[in-house]
Amino acid sequence: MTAVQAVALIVVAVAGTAVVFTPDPSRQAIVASVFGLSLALLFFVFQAPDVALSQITVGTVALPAMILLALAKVRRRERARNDS
Amino acid sequence: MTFLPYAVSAWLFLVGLFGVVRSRNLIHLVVCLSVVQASTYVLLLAVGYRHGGAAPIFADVPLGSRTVDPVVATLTLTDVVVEATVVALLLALAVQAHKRFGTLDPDQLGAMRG
Amino acid sequence: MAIAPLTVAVPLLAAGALTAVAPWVNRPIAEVVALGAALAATALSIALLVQAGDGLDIYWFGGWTPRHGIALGVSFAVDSFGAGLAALVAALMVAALIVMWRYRDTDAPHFQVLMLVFLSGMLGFCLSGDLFDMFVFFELMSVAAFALAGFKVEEEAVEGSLNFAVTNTIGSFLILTGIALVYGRTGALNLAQVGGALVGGPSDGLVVVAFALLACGFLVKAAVVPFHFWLADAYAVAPTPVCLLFAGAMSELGVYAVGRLWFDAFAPALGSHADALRAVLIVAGSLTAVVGAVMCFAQDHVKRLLAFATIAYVGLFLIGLGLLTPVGLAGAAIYIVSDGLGKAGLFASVGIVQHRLRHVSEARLRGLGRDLPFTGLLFLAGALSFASLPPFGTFLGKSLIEDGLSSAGYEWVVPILVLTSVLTSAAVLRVAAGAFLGWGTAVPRRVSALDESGSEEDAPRGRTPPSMYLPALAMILGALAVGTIPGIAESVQGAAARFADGHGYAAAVLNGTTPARPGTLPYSTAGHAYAYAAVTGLGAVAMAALALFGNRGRGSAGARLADLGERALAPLRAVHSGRVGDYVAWLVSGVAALGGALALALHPI
Amino acid sequence: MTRRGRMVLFGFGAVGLAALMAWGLAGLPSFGDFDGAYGTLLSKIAVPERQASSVVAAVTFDYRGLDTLGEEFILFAAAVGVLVLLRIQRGEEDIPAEPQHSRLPTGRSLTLRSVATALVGPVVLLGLYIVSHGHLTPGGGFQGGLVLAAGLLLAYLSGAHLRLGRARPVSAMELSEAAGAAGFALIGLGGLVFAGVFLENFLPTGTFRSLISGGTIPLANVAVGAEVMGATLLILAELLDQHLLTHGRHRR
Repeated sequence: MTAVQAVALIVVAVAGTAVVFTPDPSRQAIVASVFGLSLALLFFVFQAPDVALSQITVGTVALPAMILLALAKVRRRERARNDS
Repeated sequence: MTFLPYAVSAWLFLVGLFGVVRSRNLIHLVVCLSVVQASTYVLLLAVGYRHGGAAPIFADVPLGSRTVDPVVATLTLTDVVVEATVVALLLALAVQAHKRFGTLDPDQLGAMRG
Repeated sequence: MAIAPLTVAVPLLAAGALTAVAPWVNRPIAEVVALGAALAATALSIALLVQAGDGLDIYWFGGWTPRHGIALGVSFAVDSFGAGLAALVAALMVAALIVMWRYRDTDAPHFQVLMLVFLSGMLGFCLSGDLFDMFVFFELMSVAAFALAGFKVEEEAVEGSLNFAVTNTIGSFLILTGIALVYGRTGALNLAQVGGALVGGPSDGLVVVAFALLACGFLVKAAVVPFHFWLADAYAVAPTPVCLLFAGAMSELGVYAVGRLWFDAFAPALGSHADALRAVLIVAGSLTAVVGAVMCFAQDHVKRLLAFATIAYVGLFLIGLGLLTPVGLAGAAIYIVSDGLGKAGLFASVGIVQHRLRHVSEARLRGLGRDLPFTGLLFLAGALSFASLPPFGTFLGKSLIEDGLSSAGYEWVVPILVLTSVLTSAAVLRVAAGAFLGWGTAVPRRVSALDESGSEEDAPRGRTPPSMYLPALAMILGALAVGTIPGIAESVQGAAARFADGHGYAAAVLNGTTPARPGTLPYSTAGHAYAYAAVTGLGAVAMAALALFGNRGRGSAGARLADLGERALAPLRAVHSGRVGDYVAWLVSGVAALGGALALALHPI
Repeated sequence: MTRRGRMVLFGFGAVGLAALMAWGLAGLPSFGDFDGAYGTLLSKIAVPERQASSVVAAVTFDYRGLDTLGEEFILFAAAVGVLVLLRIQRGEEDIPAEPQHSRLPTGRSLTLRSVATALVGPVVLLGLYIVSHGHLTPGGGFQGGLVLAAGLLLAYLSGAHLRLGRARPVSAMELSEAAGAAGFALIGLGGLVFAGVFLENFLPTGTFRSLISGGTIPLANVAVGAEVMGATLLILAELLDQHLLTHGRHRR
C-alpha cells in the first residue's frame, strides 16, 4: 500500500461523501465529475489503465453531461409551466 | 493500512445508500446510486491488485513480468461504461416522473397506495 | 452441440437487426420477426431440455476448455432444470408477443427489440454456469424490464418502474459485491471452480457473507419479503403482456439462481450447515407467502392483486427450494412451471378484460363482464390452479412440497401453504364472481386510486381478438397438462437429485465425467394431499362468498368482520407506501436481517 | 412511514449491513497479496496465443467474450429504453415544438464555439486511435466509442448542431448502435460458422505488437466502438433534442 494509493483512496472517500451531501443536483453534477476524476486517478494508481480511461470518459464527461441535460429539461418545463 | 481499500468501498456503499434513502430529488437520488456503484469498482480492483505488479499490458513491459490481475480489470472496464447508460435510463425515468407529477421529490409521487 | 449459444444469440441478433432497420419497418414486420425469434428460442430450449435429459451439457464459449483444472472461458452448464426454465420463459414470451398483437399501438420495433433483449437476458440467466456471467444476464434482463415496465409512460407507470429500477439496481450491486468477495478468496468465477476452491479453503466469515450477499441480491429479484415492495408497483403499471412474463418467469429466476448458487458453488464447502440454512429459507418463504397472500386478498386493483399472488407463490417456491431435498426441489420445479403458466394465463385474461371493459378495478368491473363468459371461465380455471386442485400441476407440486415438509419435520408450514392457496384463489374467485356474474355488494370497499380506465385504449372493442384468448387458454391448459403427464413426478425428482448434486456438477464441468444417474423412486400422491386440496378448495369458496355476500347490511356480522380485517390490515397497507426511499430502507434492513441470518446459520459464531 | 421512521429503519439496517460487510471483507487477503490462479494463467497464455499485447483486451473480447456481448447488449437496451421513454414523451410535448427554420445556433459564446470547433478534429482522431489500438495499448471499443461520442458532442457545441432534417442523425446513430451490437454478435456467429464454437477467434492472430494482431479482437473493438458511440450519442441527442426543440423559443 504505497502512500499515493492511500491518498487516492482518501480523496475518493471524501469526494464520494461530498457527492451524497450536496443536495442541489446541479452542484452535485460538478462534484460527481470531481468524484469521477478521483476514481480515475485511483484506478490508474491501482495499475488498471483501461478502467481509468473508461472512468475518465464516463465519470468526468458523460455522466455529468447527462445529469445537467436532464436538469435542463426539468428546469425548462418548470419555466414553461410558470409561464402558462 | 492493508484494509483501507475495502473499508473505503464499504463506506461508499453505505453512504451512497444513505443518500438514496434521504434524497428529496430523484436526480440527486440517481447520482447517489452511482456512488454505490463506484464502491463495487473500488472493491473489485482492490481485490485484484498485486504488490509491485505492472499493468497487464505487454506493449513495453517484458513478457512474464509480474502484473496485476487482468480479470478484475475486464469485469470493471465494461461495467463502468454500461452503468453510465443504466444511469441514463434512470435519469430518463426521473424526467418522466417530473413531467407527469410536476415534482422530483420521490416522497410526493406516492400514487401506489396500499 | 451449438444449440446453447444460439438460444441466446438468435433473439439478440433479431433485436440488433430490427433496430438497424427501425425507420423502415412497420409494426407487423417487427412483430413477425420478434415472434419468429421467440419461436426459434422456444424450439432451441426444448431441444436443449431433451438433449440435457438426465445429464449436464457444458458449452465452453470461444473454445476455451479448462486447462490444468482452471476454467478459462465462460461456460453454459445446461441441465434439465435450467433448460426447463428456459423453455418456460421462451414459451411465455411467444404467448406475450401474440397477446401483444392487437393489444395497443406500441412504438413499433423498439417494443419488440426490448422484449427480445429481455428474452435473451432470461435465457442466458437460466443456462449460465459462470458467476459473473449470471450477473451480466441478470443486469441485461433487468435493464430491458425497467424500460418495458415504464413503457406506457402513464402517471403511475413511471413511479412503478422507478421503484423497480432503483431496488433491482441495488440488488445487482449486492451481487457484484458478493462476486468480488468470492473472486478475492478463490480467484475463480466458474461456479464449479468456485465450489472446488471453497472446499480447499476455510469456511470463514468471507464465504458465508459472500453467499448471504449473493443470495440477497437474487432474492431482491425474486421479491421475497422484505425486498418485495417494488414488485406490486412494477406489475401494476407494466403493460399486461409484459406482466405475463414478469409474473410467469422473472420472479422465479431469482429462486432458481439461489438454488444453483447454493448447490453448485457453496454446498460443497458449507453443506454441513444445510439444516440451519433450511430453517432460514423456510421461514423467509413462509413470511413471504403469508404477506403476499394477505395483501393479495386485500387488493382492489386486479393487476396488483395478481402481483401479490406472485409474491405469495414465490414464498412457496422458496419453501420448496429451502427444503434442500430432491422431493422439495421437484415440488418447487413442478409448482414453478404449472403456476407460472397459470398466472400467465390469468394475466392474459386480465388483458382481455382491459381490452374489452377498460377497467382493472374490481369495484368498477362489477357486473360489466356478463357477456364475457369465456374469459370468466379462464378466471375460474386460474383460481382453481391457484387453489392447487388435483387436475392441475400445482396440486402435484404442492403435494410434493407437503411430503418434503413432513419428512423434514416442518409440518407447521403445511397450514401456511393451505392458507396461501386459500387466500389467493379466494381473491381471484371474488374478482371473477364480481366481474362476470355481478355478485357481491355494490359498495366498493376501496376503489384503487390508479384504475387505468381509458388509459389502455379509447373505444372499448366489441369482440375479443383470438390473438388474446387463445394464448390465455393455451397457458391455462398448459398448467393443467403439467399435472397429468404420467411419471412426471419421478423424472423431475431424478432431475432434482442431479440439480442438488454439487460434486457431480463440478466433476462434469471440470473433467467432463458424466454424473452418476441416481435411481428415481416411484412417487404416489399421499392420501392427505387430497384432503389438503379439498380443504383449500372449500376454504377458497367460503372466503370468496364471505367477501362477496358477507357485509350485506351495515350492522351484520360480515360487515363488522370486514371492518375488523380492514383495521388489522391498515399498518400492512401503510408499509406498502409506494415511496422508493422506504423501499430502499426496507431493502437495507432486509439484507442486514436475512443476510445476517443466512450468514450466522452457515457459520454459527 | 414517516421520514424519521424511515431513517431509523435505515439506521439499524446500515449498522447490520456494515457489520456483515466488515465480517466478510475481513476474510479477504490483505491488499496486494492476491494471487488468483485464473489471472496469472491468463497473463501467461494470452499473449502467445493471441498475439495481442493487451491481456485485458484479450480477456474482454476473447476469453470472456460472452460477458462482453452481454454487457454490450445491456448498453444497447438502455439506449433503446431512453429512446422509447423520451421520444414517446416528446410525441405529446405540451410545449409546442419550435419551427425548423428559426433554430438558433446552440453554442452562443464565440470562445466556446471556436475552441469546440478546434477540438473536434483531434478528439475524433484520438477516439479512432483508442478504438483501433485497443488490443495493443490501454483502450478499446468501450473507451474509444465514448471519446468519439464526446468528439461529436463538441461538434454540436461548436454551433453546427446536429442537423435534425428528414435524415435525422438520431436514426444514423441508431443504425451505428445497432450495427455495432449486431456486429459483435455476428463475429461470435462467425466463430461458430468458421471454427465450430460460438465466439471462437477464427482469424489469424497476426504478429505481436503490430496493428494486425489478435484475430477478431480488433474487429470486436471496432464493433463495440460503433455501438458505444451510437448509444451515447443517442442518449445525449434524446436529452438534447428535448432541450433543443424549445430552447430557442424562450430567448425571444
